[in-house]
Amino acid sequence: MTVLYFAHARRIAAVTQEEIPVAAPLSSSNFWDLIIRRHAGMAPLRASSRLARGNDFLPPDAVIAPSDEIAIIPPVSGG
Amino acid sequence: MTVLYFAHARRIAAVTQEEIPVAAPLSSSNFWDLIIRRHAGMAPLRASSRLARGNDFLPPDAVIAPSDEIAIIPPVSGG
Amino acid sequence: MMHIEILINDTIITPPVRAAHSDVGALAEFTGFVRGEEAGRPISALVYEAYQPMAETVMRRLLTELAAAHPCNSVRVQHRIGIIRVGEAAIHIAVHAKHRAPAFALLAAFMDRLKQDVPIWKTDTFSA
Amino acid sequence: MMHIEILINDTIITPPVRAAHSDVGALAEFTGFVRGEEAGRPISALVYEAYQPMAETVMRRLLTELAAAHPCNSVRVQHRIGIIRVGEAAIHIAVHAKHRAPAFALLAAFMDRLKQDVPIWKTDTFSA
Repeated sequence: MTVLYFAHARRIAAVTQEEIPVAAPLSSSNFWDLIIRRHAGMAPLRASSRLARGNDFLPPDAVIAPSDEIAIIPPVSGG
Repeated sequence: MTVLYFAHARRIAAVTQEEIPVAAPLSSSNFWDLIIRRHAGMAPLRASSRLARGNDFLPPDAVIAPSDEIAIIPPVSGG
Repeated sequence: MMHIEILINDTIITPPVRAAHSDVGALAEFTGFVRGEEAGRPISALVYEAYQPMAETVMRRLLTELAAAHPCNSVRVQHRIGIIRVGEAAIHIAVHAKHRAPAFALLAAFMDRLKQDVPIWKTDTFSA
Repeated sequence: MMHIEILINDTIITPPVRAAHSDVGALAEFTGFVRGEEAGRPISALVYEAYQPMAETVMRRLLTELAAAHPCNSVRVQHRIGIIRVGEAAIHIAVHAKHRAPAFALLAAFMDRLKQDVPIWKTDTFSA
């Protein structure tokens, strides 16, 4: 699985993207547990951020495949 | 009294402005009677047009003095 | 106090002055063009006429009134008169404000009122 | 079909292309500038970052969705990323339509949705 970090998430993770090997499909909740184990500082972003795959926001019940590219989208502030 | 004609009113009156001697103050209704006596073609504009004096629309109960400059304002269509 | 600038003349409408004060976060603009059709018939140009001093006075009053409800930093209105060809701009309005909401609100409300109360007229069309 | 053009890059925002089709009567524009204050503190510049392919996709989808309710001829969105100094434009949107009402409505609704759903962020400020 590839994870993309933006804005505040990128600052906390200190990387723009990383490969995280996963053996089986994940729920969004599993995904966040995994990310927070790797980057404890991400915990406060869990409630406010959304996940995206293939330029779409992930619905809450989506299943994440081991080959997916997932972006963590903190609250946006463009415009 | 000076009368200013604009747009459709100017086309009917065939002048942009004219002096009309009046002896006494007029109501808006007197004013229109007078204008229509001079320019019969103005009759259809009476219901749709407003009068103005000193860059302000005239309230319906205004009294027009012999020295006033009155503009006939057909329905506007700017912008 | 909101700064108001009103121009009614026969010169081609130019892009807005974009000079921004550091407290200005939003610029809302409207440009009205002459379309190639008027009352269902193809045209090549329109003629606009203004009762110029009154048009300026009424616009200034409208803007001051609207600024009380929608605080903005400045408004610039340019209305062209004379012959205007299809595709050319007849009106341009630029509203600078701290935030976008009052700028949009003032701009939309001003256009509505302009079309009711400002003595400017389309007087003639040239057919296409 | 409404024509959509989206630019997300680090170049200085330029005035809109004003080329008008003869059926276009209205151009509504919004420009958002960097203000000299962010969260109550004086700043000299901001940094914007985008998840570029997704930002473009989401904007295009939003605009297509909004155009169904507010029919317009074309929309051009330019969002600058990187360091933007106070007084410079971060975003410019130009909406061409036959009439002004759908142009205003699409523009205002798009700005609201942009601030909720488009992955672009202010990431840093430079203090003044």
